[in-house]
Amino acid sequence: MSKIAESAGAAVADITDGRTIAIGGFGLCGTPSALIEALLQSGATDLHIITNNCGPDSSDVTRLLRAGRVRRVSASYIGDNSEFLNSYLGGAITVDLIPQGTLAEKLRSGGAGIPAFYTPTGVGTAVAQGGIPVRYGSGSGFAAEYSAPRHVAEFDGREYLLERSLTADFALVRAETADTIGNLRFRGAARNFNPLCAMAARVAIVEVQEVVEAGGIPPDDVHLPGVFISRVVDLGGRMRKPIERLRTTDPVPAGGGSHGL
Amino acid sequence: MSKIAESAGAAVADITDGRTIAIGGFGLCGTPSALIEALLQSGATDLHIITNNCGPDSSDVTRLLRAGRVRRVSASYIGDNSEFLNSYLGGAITVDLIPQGTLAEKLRSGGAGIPAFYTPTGVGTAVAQGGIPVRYGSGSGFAAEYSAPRHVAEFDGREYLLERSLTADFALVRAETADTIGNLRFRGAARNFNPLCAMAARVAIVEVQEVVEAGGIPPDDVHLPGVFISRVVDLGGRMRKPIERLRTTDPVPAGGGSHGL
Amino acid sequence: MTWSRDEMAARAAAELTDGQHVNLGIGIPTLITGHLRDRAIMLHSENGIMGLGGYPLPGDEDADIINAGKETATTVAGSSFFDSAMSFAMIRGGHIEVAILGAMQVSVAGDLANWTDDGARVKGMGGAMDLSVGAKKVIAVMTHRTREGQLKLVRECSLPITARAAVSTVITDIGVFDVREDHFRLREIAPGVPALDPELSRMLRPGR
Amino acid sequence: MTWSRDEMAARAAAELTDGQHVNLGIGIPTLITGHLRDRAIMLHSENGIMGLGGYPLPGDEDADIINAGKETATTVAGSSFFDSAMSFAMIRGGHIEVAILGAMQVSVAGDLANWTDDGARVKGMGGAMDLSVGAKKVIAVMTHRTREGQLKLVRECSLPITARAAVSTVITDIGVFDVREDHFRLREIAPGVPALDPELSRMLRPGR
Repeated sequence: MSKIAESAGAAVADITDGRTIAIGGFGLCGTPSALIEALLQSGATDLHIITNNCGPDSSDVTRLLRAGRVRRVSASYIGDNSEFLNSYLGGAITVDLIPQGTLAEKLRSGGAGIPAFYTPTGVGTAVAQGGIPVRYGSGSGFAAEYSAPRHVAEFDGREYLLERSLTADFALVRAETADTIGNLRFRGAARNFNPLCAMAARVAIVEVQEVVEAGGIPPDDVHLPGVFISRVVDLGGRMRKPIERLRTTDPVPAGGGSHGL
Repeated sequence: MSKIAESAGAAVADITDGRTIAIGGFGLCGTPSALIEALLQSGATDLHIITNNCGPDSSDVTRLLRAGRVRRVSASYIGDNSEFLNSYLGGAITVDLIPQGTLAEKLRSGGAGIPAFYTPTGVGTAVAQGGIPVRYGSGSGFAAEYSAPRHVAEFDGREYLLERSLTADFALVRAETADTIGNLRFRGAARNFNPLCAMAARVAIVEVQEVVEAGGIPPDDVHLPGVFISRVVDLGGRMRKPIERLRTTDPVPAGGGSHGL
Repeated sequence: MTWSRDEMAARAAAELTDGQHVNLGIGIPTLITGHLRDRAIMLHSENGIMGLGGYPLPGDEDADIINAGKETATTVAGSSFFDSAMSFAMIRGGHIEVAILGAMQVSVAGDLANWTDDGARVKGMGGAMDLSVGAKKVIAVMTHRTREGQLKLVRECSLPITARAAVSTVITDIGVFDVREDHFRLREIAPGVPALDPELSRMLRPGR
Repeated sequence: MTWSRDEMAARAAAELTDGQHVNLGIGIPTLITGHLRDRAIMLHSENGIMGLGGYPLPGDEDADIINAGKETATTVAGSSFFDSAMSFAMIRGGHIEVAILGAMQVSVAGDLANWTDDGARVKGMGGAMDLSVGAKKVIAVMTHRTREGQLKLVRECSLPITARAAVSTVITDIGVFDVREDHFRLREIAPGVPALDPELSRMLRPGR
């Protein structure tokens, strides 16, 4: 029962128009480039993309947008990206702006069968009150649609707002290693939203740097169990890992230490 | 900033009467014996224990009960344990029976700052309607107090009930390995409720088989980050791991295979 | 003749499809493991294992590897361990294709009663309510009568409910019944079982 | 004289206690890292790191190890990686002792505005709302005036709010202010700063 797909193209072939797709990654880090490229090639359009932030103008998600394939985006941030910002402000796409922790929790809850939860995040703000522009009028510069207010309830004397969970038809995610039945290990901060997107989707597709046999990942070391993964695309060591902002430091002067507990 | 405690006794010394304590483990598996023993020695009483199931009559948690130190238990199951069952039915302790998945989620949510969530578990049952005996009259055999009904709401045409999250003053948990700042690794199915109890507590105390230096656990391999742990008790390889139900099989006949994907 | 416990387990195993993730409850369902040799089935254990194996060989017991019945166990290739919140995220989130559970009563509507035999002396529901609500498909396995002779296939459960409209198929000692909202459909009858009890026959027809 | 950006960062670092887990926002707060050498402080990065270090040496860059500002980064001994739900569980659950955030406005009540400069062209709040609500203590670091000369310490925020009653201390270029519900308490003034602006002085007294 190997889950290894023939190719990235084959893995995304049944993603039809109008689907909701959760895409892992934080900017360029941990983003499934090969799968997004395959989605671009597939021609599927009118997509609702759920992804934390869309990365810079050079990102793969931006290429989907530029090709006119994105109807709606649910994200915590669309700055650093003039294409997304202009499409949003120009009324070409609908955008749900969601606090990052709430977005992470919505995906995790969606995958865990929890339909809604209360959170303190956003109480007393436009998230709770509604009124964040969701869609702008075409070229008008004015919002044509605003986010809806949230139900607010008090528990133990503190206010919380109710958030609905998110699920997706498909997830496109990236991991470092998979076994043949989809058990995954991530690497460093490239884990981020990837496990959560996979959990929230009906069909989760992962691209990986390497594939090992079932049992090749010790059971204590699996980051995400294969039960959440439907298809594995083996990039065979040819994974592209761009760096969004390269920063380095001068060698530490003699006697300089580091922080940490 | 090492979190290594001098002893189990020192680690639990500030647990005063009346506290709520989340205890990890599933029956005897992954249960923090040394810490419970220390709690028994400390004399703290009138305790509210949150633990999935209380194990058999020989369990450490049962010793706390027998010593009269337990006021209330929140658990998913108290069968297999005549002491707990008799104390409950005899009116000596108050018991909140909570579906296992709901209990796990209540602890995880409590630790994650989510005060309440909706779940499908228990809809249409005594959990939603209320009426599960919480406390029996002393020796009467009749319930003197029942569980409260839950608020039920509909999302997308399906009913869910609202559950409040759980937090604890202290957690007593067990892991296999800790580093000096409390990063943890668990072993096998002994993980169970341990990370969740630690997350839900204001002060989480862990007993471990071995301690390594900070950095001794590769950052990708940490199961529970040390930010959730306040104190580490090093059992130095002398961890007791009792087996609740020993079952073995005859060697597989030649040609016999196994299941699995 | 009726099916033995082990024959019921074999019949339940035949309901499974390769590639599925399956949770087996305590009681007759645990016997199903013996009928899964060479099947591409991953067994889920609510205490935090995907890829549960059989019992260990003598000498190979490991206190940290137990099943949901607290018995020593093993794992198969491709298994994983995780915490209880993740374990029930799998269950509640619909990622477990099938749960096969023991039952005290199942109604024509698929209502399941299996967590307490009366309302006054409850011991706790463990993971039963989560499993019966969360698994994509729930199969109940039980003898069709209690030891006292009462039918366990019922119009409406008299025992406290574990979940409403949860069960889709009931495998009993006399045959396989599919739940059809207002009646049972007898899909298969155990060889040599005589005519059904009139009370049970009535439940094979729609309505009350 | 007023404090430079780096002096403000140093002053903010002095507010931290060894043993704390701290999240540093983007902008001036990122400069604080340079003032934590040999401090027993663990830095949390919202994208899934506890134990963030400084920038890597040239040649040591790793695309999989970045900070919340998407810059290449390193980790310290005892660090860990985790997913975003766990990262924000730490934040929302009150496990991060201090968040030090940049700000556009802070009110006497501790209301924080730092996620959008006007309501009509929003780019998203990222993790700002979670951090300001979840961290046990929130310190804001900002110049006390905008480039256009408007006070950023205010009676009531005119910009969209990130969180209500979130900030306890504001470190500015002219001094350190504690939030006192209906006024600011001037805890420390930068050396050589002349008399405070009358509008700001009024905010040091209770009431409107």
